[in-house]
Amino acid sequence: QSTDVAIGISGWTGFAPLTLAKEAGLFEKNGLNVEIKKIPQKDRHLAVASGAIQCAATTVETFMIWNANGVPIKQLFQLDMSYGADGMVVRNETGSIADLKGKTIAASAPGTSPYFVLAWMLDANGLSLDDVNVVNLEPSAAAQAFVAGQNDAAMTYEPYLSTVRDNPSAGKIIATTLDYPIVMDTFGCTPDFIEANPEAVKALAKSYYEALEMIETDQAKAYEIMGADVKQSGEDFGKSASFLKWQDAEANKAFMEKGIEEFYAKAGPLLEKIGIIKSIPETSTLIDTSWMN
Amino acid sequence: MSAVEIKNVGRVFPARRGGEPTVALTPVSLDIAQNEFVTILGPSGCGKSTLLRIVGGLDDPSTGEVLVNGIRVVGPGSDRGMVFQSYTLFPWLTVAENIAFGLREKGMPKSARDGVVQDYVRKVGLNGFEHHWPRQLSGGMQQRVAIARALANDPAILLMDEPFGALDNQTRGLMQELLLDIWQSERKTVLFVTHDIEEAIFLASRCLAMSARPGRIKADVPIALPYPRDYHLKADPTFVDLKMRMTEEIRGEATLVA
Amino acid sequence: MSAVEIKNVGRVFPARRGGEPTVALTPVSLDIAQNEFVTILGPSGCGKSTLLRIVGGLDDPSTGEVLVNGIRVVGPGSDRGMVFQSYTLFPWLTVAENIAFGLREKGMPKSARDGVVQDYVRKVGLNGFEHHWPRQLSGGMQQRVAIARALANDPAILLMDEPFGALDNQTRGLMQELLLDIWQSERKTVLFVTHDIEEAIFLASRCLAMSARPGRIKADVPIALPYPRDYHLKADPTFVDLKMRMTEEIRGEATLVA
Amino acid sequence: MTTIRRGRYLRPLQPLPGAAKLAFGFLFFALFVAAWGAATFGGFVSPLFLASPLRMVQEGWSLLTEYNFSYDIAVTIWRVVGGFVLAAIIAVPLGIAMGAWKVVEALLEPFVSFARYLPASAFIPLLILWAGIGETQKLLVIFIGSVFQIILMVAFTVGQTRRDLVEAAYTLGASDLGIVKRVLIPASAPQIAETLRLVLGWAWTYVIVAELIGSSSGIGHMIVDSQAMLNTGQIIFGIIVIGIIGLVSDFLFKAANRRLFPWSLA
Amino acid sequence: MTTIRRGRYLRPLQPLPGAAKLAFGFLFFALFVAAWGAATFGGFVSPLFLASPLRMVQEGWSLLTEYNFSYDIAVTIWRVVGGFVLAAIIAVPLGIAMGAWKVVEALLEPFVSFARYLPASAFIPLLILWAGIGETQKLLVIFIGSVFQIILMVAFTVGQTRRDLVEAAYTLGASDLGIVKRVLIPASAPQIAETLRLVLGWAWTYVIVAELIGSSSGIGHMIVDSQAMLNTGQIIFGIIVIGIIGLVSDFLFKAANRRLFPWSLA
Ligand SMILES: Nc1ncnc2c1ncn2[C@@H]1O[C@H](COP(=O)(O)OP(=O)(O)OP(=O)(O)O)[C@@H](O)[C@H]1O
Ligand SMILES: Nc1ncnc2c1ncn2[C@@H]1O[C@H](COP(=O)(O)OP(=O)(O)OP(=O)(O)O)[C@@H](O)[C@H]1O
Ligand SMILES: [Mg+2]
Ligand SMILES: [Mg+2]
Repeated sequence: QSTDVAIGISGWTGFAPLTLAKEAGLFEKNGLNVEIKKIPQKDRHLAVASGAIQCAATTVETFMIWNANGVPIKQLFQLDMSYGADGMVVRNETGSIADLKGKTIAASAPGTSPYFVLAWMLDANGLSLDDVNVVNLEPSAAAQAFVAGQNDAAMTYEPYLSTVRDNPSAGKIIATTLDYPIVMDTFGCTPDFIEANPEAVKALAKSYYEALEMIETDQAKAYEIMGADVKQSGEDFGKSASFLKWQDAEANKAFMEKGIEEFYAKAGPLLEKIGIIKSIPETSTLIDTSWMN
Repeated sequence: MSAVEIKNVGRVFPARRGGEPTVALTPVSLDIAQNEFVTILGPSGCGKSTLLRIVGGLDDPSTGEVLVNGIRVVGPGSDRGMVFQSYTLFPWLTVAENIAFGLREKGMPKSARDGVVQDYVRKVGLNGFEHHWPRQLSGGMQQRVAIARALANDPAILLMDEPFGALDNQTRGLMQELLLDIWQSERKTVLFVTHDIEEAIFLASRCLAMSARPGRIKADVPIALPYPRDYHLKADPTFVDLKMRMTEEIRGEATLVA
Repeated sequence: MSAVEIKNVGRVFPARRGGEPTVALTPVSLDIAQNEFVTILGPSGCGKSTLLRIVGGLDDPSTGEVLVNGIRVVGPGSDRGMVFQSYTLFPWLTVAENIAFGLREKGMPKSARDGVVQDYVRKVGLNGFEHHWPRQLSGGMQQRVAIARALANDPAILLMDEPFGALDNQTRGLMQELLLDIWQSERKTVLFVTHDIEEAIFLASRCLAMSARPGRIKADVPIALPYPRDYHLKADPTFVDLKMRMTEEIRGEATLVA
Repeated sequence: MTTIRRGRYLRPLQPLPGAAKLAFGFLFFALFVAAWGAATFGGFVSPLFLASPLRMVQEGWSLLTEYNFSYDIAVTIWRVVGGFVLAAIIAVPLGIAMGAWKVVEALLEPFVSFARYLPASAFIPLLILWAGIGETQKLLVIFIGSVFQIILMVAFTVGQTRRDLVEAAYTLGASDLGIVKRVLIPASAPQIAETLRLVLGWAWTYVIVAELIGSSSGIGHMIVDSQAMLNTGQIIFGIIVIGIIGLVSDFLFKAANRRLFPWSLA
Repeated sequence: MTTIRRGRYLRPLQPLPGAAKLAFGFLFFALFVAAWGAATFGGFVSPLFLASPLRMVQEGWSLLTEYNFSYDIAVTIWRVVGGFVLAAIIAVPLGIAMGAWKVVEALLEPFVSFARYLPASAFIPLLILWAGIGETQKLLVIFIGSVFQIILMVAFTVGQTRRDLVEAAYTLGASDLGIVKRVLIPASAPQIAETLRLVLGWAWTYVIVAELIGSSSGIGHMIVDSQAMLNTGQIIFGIIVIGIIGLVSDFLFKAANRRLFPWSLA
């Protein structure tokens, strides 16, 4: 019989293979009865804690935050890397990020990826969050408000980043994850679930890689399916997808062995500094790659 | 045995924040015989309602006690029916249901209730109005239902606190005659509070006048006029004399500023 | 010249959804002389208030017209003071401010108002209560202020719609005497509606009885009793006779079910 | 009542004939839509900020026909009604008990008075923790937003029952429980129904909050979605739909109350 | 009124002595905190889901002393009061005009009745577009949430002015404008103040919604911040602070009304 799994994601393009795996029947084929729930990133850990979902996709540093704040969850495999899909938009007269001192920047709530990216970018430019006024707005609202002339800057991601790209008079994209390759997503489940369902964990990974395969072999149909989920045409979806890379099994292995540790070495202290976490957890407690064996 | 024995009953309302306690009633004693129709006259605020409420069991005396047919009053009960000045029909019940209220509380089955209700509907002349709601009735009609409702319980005593006070003069006259009719046929003991001297004399077999606040009984006048009475009596010289006498009793008590 | 000429004045209220139009008043004609004290008796709903409101300009007649001192009434005005049964003092104004209300509307300066107010406060016997709010007054006191307020405007005519209807009998008696005192000293024309036959006769120089709905005037009785009058008059045989006569006039009109 | 000649309708409180009333009411709606149209079609406001009335209708139509918006409407209605019924089931008996017995009132009143000011929306993070992200959480938002209000208002109503009716019932031989069951409750029933109507009106505003934050269906969710696409036409359509639903539910409740309590008509 | 012997306080409507009332009120709060404490300290509820009372107090203390939470409180209060005053300034005169002149009422009433059901929270996406995420937007949320309610309730109050007072004023020679200024307005003033008090109570719940979305300060913003750290202690503290503010504002308003309108005391 099949195992029930509830997965929390958002409409982010990088997570779309999960949708594809569900819509194309890959999960089902692998003995999983998956329910996909769209939950804003700032609420997703609450849903995990409440038991409403067992697995979630989110950015790598978010897993650290959740664990540090009492929601145990372990990353199983990497989903994607953002190549320019996340970024900061500013008014045309802003020369550099350092010029944002004292300005108002819209970003999603603390504990979310845009907030983290903002902190990172500011940090890299000699500013801190205290030097600017951060207003919490979800990435979509942040982009739209920015285009409408509100705020001095905004943190957002695709497809909303393109809204700014298409309105050059409103502002410009000053930095993306091409400049700061710090946004990558992984997929994780609660330790309880992993322990109780080792087969299901394998099946989840298997389904994901099958979905990636399908994107390779039948891209048009795959984009069609994934686009429909976010009310986009296959073509538009393709555009959004061009700003990121889905990570295959091999890339994942490399990342889990080395890349993630390097990333946490930098992200951990930053998160601690900005007060999102109170202590930095061991990386080993944040991942579980036992399914690979 | 007296129907009602009021023994040294007084009432003091405790002081409200920073005020003085209100002496509503200085201790009064009073015996009311079976089947008497006693009316109580007195200026506003002299404690008439307080006395009636104590007899009805709705208020506790500060001193003294009330015996009804020899039994001490400790609370309200269906042996003492009350009719109030304000219209107290239950607005969500029809005329018939209002009259049946007490019987229902007693647990009388519906079939038995219907007979009693029909009987009293007829006695107060409201045939055809059984299924009307109170709001569809005039003030006079409502008070007639209230009287029927109190009587349906077959109480030993009827306590009436200015029941016709809110009615216009003509309706009032008609209600007085109706009430006397019922009293004569049902033979109840009645304690009836009113401001209206004419009414007090017209109805009473015995008329009490209370003094101004705090009240005590300052006159106790038997009204020897023969029953049945009708409105012509009000022009009778004996009646007019009695009225002047009671007017003088009361008048000293009421002051313009009261 | 008559103080008030009521010429063929009738009133029909238009039908409400699906109902019949209400004939509140069949056309009546009536002349009231200067300084007359006219009381109007009649069963409930016969159109007494309607007639008074039309004279006051608060309602429009469906037919006919009203002339006051020869001038056609087209709306309310300070030449016709009104006193209502409900307590209509402005609760946010003190006694003095209530009495001064009409003067202020006229634009009289404060200093001039104060004198008039003081005068009427004294006339209605409320010295010392000038700065009380209405809620601090008894019903009788409130109606005295209402009378003072109407008189302060120095109207030619005083229209009173059951002004003592909500007062208790004793207070009522005292108010009647007060009103007669004022009437005699101020010499106003008064149109006074009441349900109380005794009151109607006691006050009036002329007493009208209206028939049941729709109203018309069915008796017009001059009351030749001498002024000044006091409460002893009510025991006078002439008074008692008049009262019996008016009672008979009215009684046929009131029915228990009305 | 007052019927006075001259410059009639400039007089304060002077009632208007029914037909004129209707006409004026329509007039203002027409003016409003005209002003909106002028602002948008005339190009005074960028379509980015404000969709034209026509655009709004088109968007609404496509929502209904293509995006299965009627399902969202149904979900929203179910949430409001569900949470509200839950609140009423708990609150009405409690309110009656508080109104009837002052001991219960003394115990609960201060707490409920305080709890009434706790904003339901602020509970959303806690509710997600406690109840997950399913329907329970949304129902609970409505529940928290309504329950304390209903308790207080019902308790007040019951406590205000005419004392003379209660005393009359006592003199007719009613027992204490009889008083509660056969006097306090029926006497308060129309006012309780009125309270429920009022609170239901507020519940429509709470549901949107619950749906703006963490949900995948419902009118509020549609509005958030539209925001992402900068589709002001859809947002306005959604807002208007809620307005209409509120109006309709209010009307139905009023009609039901009139039917249920014919004796209390003015 | 009714003073009846035997089993006194089990009797319906039987009032309690003041001291007992107070004691019972405290008792329930104490019981509530005790139950909360037992659940959390006893380990029946994970601290993740629900902070203990002690923890809540500690968190609150650190918010106040370290995180300058009093500034957030001040911001929230300013927003509510600002938006509310704005709404009152527009709504009270309009409501009075509607209540006084039926022409104005016929024109506006249907529109306002409808607008009242538009949930203020659903406007947030539009308001962010129109007014950004600054103070204006937050004030507007409060404004939209309050203005229609105030208009309708004020209009109703003014329209309900005792007709006999109006007629009395006419017979005393008052002009039409005099009636409005010196009868309708003063007669309605206490009820208008009461309306404002009620609506202010609701405004506290709207402000949190406005602050949950698009803000950088305020109690609602603090709650969003705490969510990341799963700090239920802070969230609960924030909710309780709002409750207390609501209670205090209500109390102040009541006291002010009593002072302003001594003549209307029962
Ligand atoms: N519950 C109460 N608390 C305090 N004082 C009261 C209470 N009930 C009545 N009183 C006072 O007791 C006095 C007597 O009141 P009561 O109602 O018995 O007078 P009454 O003779 O019936 O007057 P009325 O003719 O106006 O009905 C009054 O001064 C009244 O203010
Ligand atoms: N505004 C109105 N619309 C419709 N009918 C009315 C209106 N005002 C009064 N009536 C009706 O007109 C009739 C006469 O009313 P009016 O108030 O003049 O009687 P009344 O003699 O003053 O009665 P009461 O003694 O009860 O005061 C009544 O049947 C009443 O119902
Ligand atoms: Mg009394
Ligand atoms: Mg009348």
